[in-house]
Amino acid sequence: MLQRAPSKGLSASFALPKFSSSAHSPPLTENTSQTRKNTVLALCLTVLFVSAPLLWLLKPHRSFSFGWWAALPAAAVTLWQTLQLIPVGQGIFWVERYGWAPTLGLELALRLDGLALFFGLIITGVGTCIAFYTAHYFAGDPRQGFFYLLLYAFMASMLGLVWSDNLLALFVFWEGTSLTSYLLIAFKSEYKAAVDGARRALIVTTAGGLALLAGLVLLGLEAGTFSISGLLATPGIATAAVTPIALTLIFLGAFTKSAQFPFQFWLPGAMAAPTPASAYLHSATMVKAGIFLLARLHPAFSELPLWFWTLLLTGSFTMLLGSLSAIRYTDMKALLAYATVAVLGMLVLLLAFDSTYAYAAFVVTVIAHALYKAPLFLSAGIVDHAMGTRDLRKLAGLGRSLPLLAATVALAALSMAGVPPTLGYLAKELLLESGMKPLEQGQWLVGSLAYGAATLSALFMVGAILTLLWEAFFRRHPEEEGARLHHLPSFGFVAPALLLTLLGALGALAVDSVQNLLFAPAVAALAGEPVELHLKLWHGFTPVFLTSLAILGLGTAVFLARSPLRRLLNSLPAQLTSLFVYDQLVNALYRFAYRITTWIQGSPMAPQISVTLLSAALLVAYAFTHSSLASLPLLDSLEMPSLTEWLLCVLALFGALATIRARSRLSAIIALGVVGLTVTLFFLVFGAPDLALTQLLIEVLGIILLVLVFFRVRPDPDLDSGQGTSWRTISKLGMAAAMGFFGFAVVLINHISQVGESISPYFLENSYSIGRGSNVVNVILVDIRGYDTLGEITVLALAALGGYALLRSPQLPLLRRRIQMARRQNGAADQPTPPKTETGHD
Amino acid sequence: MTEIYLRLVDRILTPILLLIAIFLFLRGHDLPGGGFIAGLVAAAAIELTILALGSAATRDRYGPWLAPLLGIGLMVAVTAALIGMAGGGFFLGRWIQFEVAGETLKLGTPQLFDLGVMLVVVGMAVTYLLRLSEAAETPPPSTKHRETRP
Amino acid sequence: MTPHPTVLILPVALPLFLGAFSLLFQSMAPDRRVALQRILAGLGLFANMAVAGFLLFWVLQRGPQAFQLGLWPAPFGITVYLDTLTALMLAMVGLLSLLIYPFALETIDPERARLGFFPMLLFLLMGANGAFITGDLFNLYVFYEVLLMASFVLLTLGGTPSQINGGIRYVVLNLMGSMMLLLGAGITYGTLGTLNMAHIAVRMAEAPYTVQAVIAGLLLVAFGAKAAAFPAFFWLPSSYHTPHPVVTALFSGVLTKVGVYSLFRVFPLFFPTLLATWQPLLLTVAGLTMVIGVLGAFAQPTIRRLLSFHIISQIGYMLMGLGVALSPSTYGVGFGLALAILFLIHNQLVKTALLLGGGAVELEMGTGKLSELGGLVHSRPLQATLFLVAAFALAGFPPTSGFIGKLGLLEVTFAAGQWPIAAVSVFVSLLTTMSMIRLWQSIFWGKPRLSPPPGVRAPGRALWTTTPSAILVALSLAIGVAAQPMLTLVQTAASQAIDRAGYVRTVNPELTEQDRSLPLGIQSQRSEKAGG
Amino acid sequence: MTALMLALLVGLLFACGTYLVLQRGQIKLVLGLGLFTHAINLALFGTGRLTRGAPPLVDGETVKAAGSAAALFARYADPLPQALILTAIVISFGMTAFIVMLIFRRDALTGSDLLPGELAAVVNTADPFAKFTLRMQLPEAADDYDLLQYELDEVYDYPEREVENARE
Repeated sequence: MLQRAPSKGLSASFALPKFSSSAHSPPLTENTSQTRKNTVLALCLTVLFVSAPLLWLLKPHRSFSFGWWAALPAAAVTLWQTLQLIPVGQGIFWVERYGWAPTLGLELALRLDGLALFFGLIITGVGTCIAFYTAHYFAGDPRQGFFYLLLYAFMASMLGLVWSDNLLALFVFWEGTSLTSYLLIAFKSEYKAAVDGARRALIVTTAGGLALLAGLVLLGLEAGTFSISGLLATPGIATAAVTPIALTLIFLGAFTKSAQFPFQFWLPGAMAAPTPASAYLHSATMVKAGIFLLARLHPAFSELPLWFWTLLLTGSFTMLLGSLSAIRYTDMKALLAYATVAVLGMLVLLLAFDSTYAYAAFVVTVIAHALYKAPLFLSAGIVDHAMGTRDLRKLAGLGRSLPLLAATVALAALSMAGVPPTLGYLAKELLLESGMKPLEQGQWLVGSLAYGAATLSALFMVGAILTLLWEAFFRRHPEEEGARLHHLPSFGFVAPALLLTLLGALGALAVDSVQNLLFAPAVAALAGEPVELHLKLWHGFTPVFLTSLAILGLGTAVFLARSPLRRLLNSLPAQLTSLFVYDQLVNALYRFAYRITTWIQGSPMAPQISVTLLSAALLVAYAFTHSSLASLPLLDSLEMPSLTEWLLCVLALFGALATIRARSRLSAIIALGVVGLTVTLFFLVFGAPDLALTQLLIEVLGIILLVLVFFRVRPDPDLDSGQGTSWRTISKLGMAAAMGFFGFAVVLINHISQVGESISPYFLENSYSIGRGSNVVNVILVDIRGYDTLGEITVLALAALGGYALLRSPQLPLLRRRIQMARRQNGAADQPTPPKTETGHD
Repeated sequence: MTEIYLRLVDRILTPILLLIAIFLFLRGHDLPGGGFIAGLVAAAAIELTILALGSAATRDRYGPWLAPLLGIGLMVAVTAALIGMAGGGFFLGRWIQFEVAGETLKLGTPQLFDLGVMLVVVGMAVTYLLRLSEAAETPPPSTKHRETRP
Repeated sequence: MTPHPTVLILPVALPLFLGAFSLLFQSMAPDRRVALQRILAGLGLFANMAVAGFLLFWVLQRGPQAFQLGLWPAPFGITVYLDTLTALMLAMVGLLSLLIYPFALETIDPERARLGFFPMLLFLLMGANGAFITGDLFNLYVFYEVLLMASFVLLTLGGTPSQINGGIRYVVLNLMGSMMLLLGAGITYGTLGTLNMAHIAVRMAEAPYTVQAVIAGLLLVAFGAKAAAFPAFFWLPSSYHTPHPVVTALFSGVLTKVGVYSLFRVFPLFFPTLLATWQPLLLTVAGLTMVIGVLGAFAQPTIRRLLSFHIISQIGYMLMGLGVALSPSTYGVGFGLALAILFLIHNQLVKTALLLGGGAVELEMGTGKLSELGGLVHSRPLQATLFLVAAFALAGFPPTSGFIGKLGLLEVTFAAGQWPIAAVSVFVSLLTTMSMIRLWQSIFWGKPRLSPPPGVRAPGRALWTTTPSAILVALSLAIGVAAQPMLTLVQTAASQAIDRAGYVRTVNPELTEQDRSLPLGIQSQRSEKAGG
Repeated sequence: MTALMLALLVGLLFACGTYLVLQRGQIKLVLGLGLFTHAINLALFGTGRLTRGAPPLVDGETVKAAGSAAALFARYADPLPQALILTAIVISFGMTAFIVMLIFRRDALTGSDLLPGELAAVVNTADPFAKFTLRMQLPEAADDYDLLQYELDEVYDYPEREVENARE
């Protein structure tokens, strides 16, 4: 299985497997590890899902201390999960299964293993703080309840995502997070920026989601199961022929969701969401979904070169791009968003590797990021709330007016910059360590790529966060006209951010006690076998530590050189951004759709008729290519036509041609009548007097009708004269020829082959005895197939009603009067104001 | 001049045509004819009246009958079909036979159905003819841009 | 207690009777006539729903049923046939028309009511029901015409210029379709000597390929044109946005679906081998229908135009299901058809809900132009929510019926090895999402751009008009959440639809023998029964 | 051979009908549909066996005399296609009448008699995409323009701007 050389044991080493049975078989399947079956996982999800509408119905904006209540469900679930740390660490997992659509392989299977628990704790833990914060952020706003609805629905979807043990259920929750985040981003739906950002986020994530769905279905079909644990245990799934395609599709899903290059462009736009939502979505949850999925699938596919190189290259490039872009933005949230992109790239990069360093680095980075990024976002929201803006150019000296907030941000920034002894430092150490690993093993290309990217990106992150910290909190004067302080935030407003920051900053100090409780189970899930970690904050002056120091130093240099850097980055052409490419693509799609629709739907009726007729003609022609012409035995079933019949035929033809050639309407109508008459005679000759009579009478009535109408309807203007007539005529003639063949073939087919005899003799035999009439046709019409006739007279009655309605509909003058009246009433509303482009900030 | 001529035709031909229609209807079950044909002939008879007397006079003559004719026809047809349900089948023929002047006459639901057909056909044809004639008798709303091309 | 099989004819006879009855009062004062017609239509729709519900229940209990009209024995008289697929369609159409009724009561203008809107509803229902339950090919044509004629009248009722222009195109292009159907029925009689569908199924198996292909081709064009499938869809987008919104909503749930139903009915029954050999053709048609429809929707400026194009696009998914209907896969034969049926039902629910919601907006704001609408979410939260859920259901998001349909079709096409069409369907799904987002955002988000014209009743907020949408959306969610019962149901329907032997046996057991000779041995029980 | 003749005739009627239907002008459309109807009726007629001159009028004695159904069928014309055609004739009459009425109504409304494609360009509701140049060619119809303009309001005049709107 996995190659794992015993490490020199600086920061991590392995313990022997705890369960002897799991040494050689994958321990994550239910066969080997203990499971507990209950409904408690479903209950937790239900609690969250039910809290969503409940909190909305409670009209929270009316009560002052709602934050406590709102945080309660999430806190309860967090507490329960915390209690599960020990059993899960011992390999005892909760497993639940509920049928949904088992035929399709879709079932609500939940499984709480180390990875799920780790992510679940972050989701609900950060969620608790966010829920508390929201009450302050939206204090008194009537839309607070709706926000809670969305927030809890999102939280539940996210939790379901990490808990689910079924690929399709995972996808369901995945889409749930997409939808709820769409609504969250566009929460302030009057603003164009919010709406646009939401749409872009949804489209990108849906595109990825659909690719993901296809990939998951392919994988599931190949493995014969949609259960994740089952899939991971399927032998040979990694080498199946379909796997590269499926994996590529899954990568698309994960990369769009987790904002990897080139799909990172939706993330900054999503910052139009209210701050609690941004903080939650982009620090701890939504963007981690893709990472989580990759981590989930890691044990099965990590050996594949496709997996390794895709993740390595995408991750390192995204990391560089994100950290480089972050410094460019003066909007606090945008800056943080790009820093998030960088961290996400880092996580993807880490998942490319197969070493315990990388796993530990992954786990620690996830939690460290959640614990410093969420407070940073929350603080940005507080600044926005207090100052009315979060643009760095307008801010300065907040450290004096908002000292507590400044301390919070500073602590979080230290963690983000990776200053010891924060969790961020630990994460960076581990990252560099796992980049160092390939170097030590002599894989120079991989090692230098990973190490270099990690170093560079860390350096720019330091520069970015120092910029934020300095410009907003500690410098004296803003660049532009400064914003004024509206009101001071209450302690409750800052408390959630402070709590998270403290956890993040000081968590590393307790790493010894935490690592095997919290990190090890998650690493075990990644590694596919139980692992014991020995993480340490300090391990001497290793190259990694020296690099860390260098990063801090160079990062400070970047911070000092931020202005020219910003100018440089801003001068890059916009065509290089993937947002531009995306916009161009969507524009091109719209243009293409517009053009093709114009072409299809804008055509006059004639081509549309042609297409319909031609498709039938082509199908018939196709059928005839499959028949051998030798098999025409029935053609001579009747002898030669008599002279009369030939004459009739010629007369009909003459009539038809006369209809075409007629110069006036009346003569055309009469020529059609001639055709009708010959048809009548035809019927008469071949023993159908009823038909002949009906045809004759209908013909007469029809002619009267046509004459009555076309006597009155104005003649056609001569539109045909002029351009391009010859081509049109040729195409019409071609169509006519095709349809001529069609008619000919359709009649002929009756005589090529007859399967079985007609049912008609029965009618001849029985119409008198049973139907009591000697006119067999009439008996068929009114008795044997009277049901047809019933339908037919209904058609006639409907035609009469329709014609009556058309003649009785309001006439033109009346319509015109009405339209004028409506116009007068509408007045101003008739001229819609052109849509203005709002630039919305929250 | 032509009008008097037409009136005369109307007086003579219309009743004859209507009689022919009834005749065609009655013999329809055994010989060529039947509800459709009879209905069409009757419609032709009424059209003759329209041509001769104009739509207003025709409406005066047949007016009260024409409006619900479609409904009546459909109802008759459906009823004839539904009567059959008594015997366990939609459209099941039920017959009454009696002797008149030595001839066996049979009346049955199929003929009732045929009557419905005839009424609907008359109703439909006359609705169109009458309405269109009415419209043709009034001048069109605007003749300004009527083109002269043949 | 087993009811007499005559009840099978009730879905046709009931609306027809009430419709005819409501035509009897043409000489009554218009207002009283309209009042009467409203009541009769309500009665008819309700009774029809009851009958359809009963039939569904019955067929689930007892399996497929057939009935010979007039007791003429099977290949000679007209058969009506009811299996689960038929009963489902009857129930769906009954439900949709019943739900549309209150909306129509609320919003239809007195003029259209006077011109016969309400009886026409009944006749449309009759036509659709007749097309569903018939077991006779020519009779299918007749009921297509009834349906078509009723739809012509409904489409042009009111006679505004746009209606007339759309109407002419609609009428002419649909006539081309029914012409093909008529020719198909004629050739079937000419070559196979019979019109009864069970009998055709028996004899078609012996027919040479050319005959099968010609008949199948004609029927494909005929039903395809009715279903608005790829090359014959032009009539739909040029007409669906013109009539009263209620009519559009009704049409979307009924008209194209009758075409799809006919394809589902006829192809597995008549041409099981062609379903395999023509699979590339069917899947190409399906793919093009999807793509063209959704691209068309991209370019549309008004609510109903956009939704009309989506109707086309969604038809493609159903055809895709038909294309893989008989493909062998791990899911078993016929599973593709089952999912296509599920998708059909889902589409009926969701599309009608969307068109009702959009129609209410249009009626209220006086325009359906997307560039003039906006910001309605605050004034109409309930309506907005319903529209949003329906829109996402159409785009196939969980936990709605759309997701189950999309997922199932994807699985079954992948399992059948039809990768290209699966990829196309996934791509179209993305485009659908984009288009639905655009629709939703332009109507409900952003700044309000237009205030409703004064004096207009707000149908969007009235209970009568939101309840139908709410019920439809709730049903869609219910199918999504309780998917397994629904899957079982459509699997039953599909397995009955592809069970040719069962069909023939139900219609007339004596037809099963491979008869080249006249089945005159089948003497009628009618001669004894009809003796009175 | 008669069958061949019939097939030929049907083919030619179809061809003429198609040519007419594809022409511009609504009278031609209606006439073309009329030719189609005839063609289809003849085609249906051709699906049965053609028998010269023996209408299917069969009473009890004839049945007895003939002995078997097959013998009857050999002597008399096939009644089933006749019944089908009768139904088809009547239905297509209803359809034609309705179309004619639509044309009548349109003429009454718009005062112009263009084909749908062109008329749509003027009234521009069935067809948002048709070219607008045609509107210029019909200055005589100006008095109906306020109605037409009303319909135009519903749809867009500036395709490019609509693309922008669509993007929004």
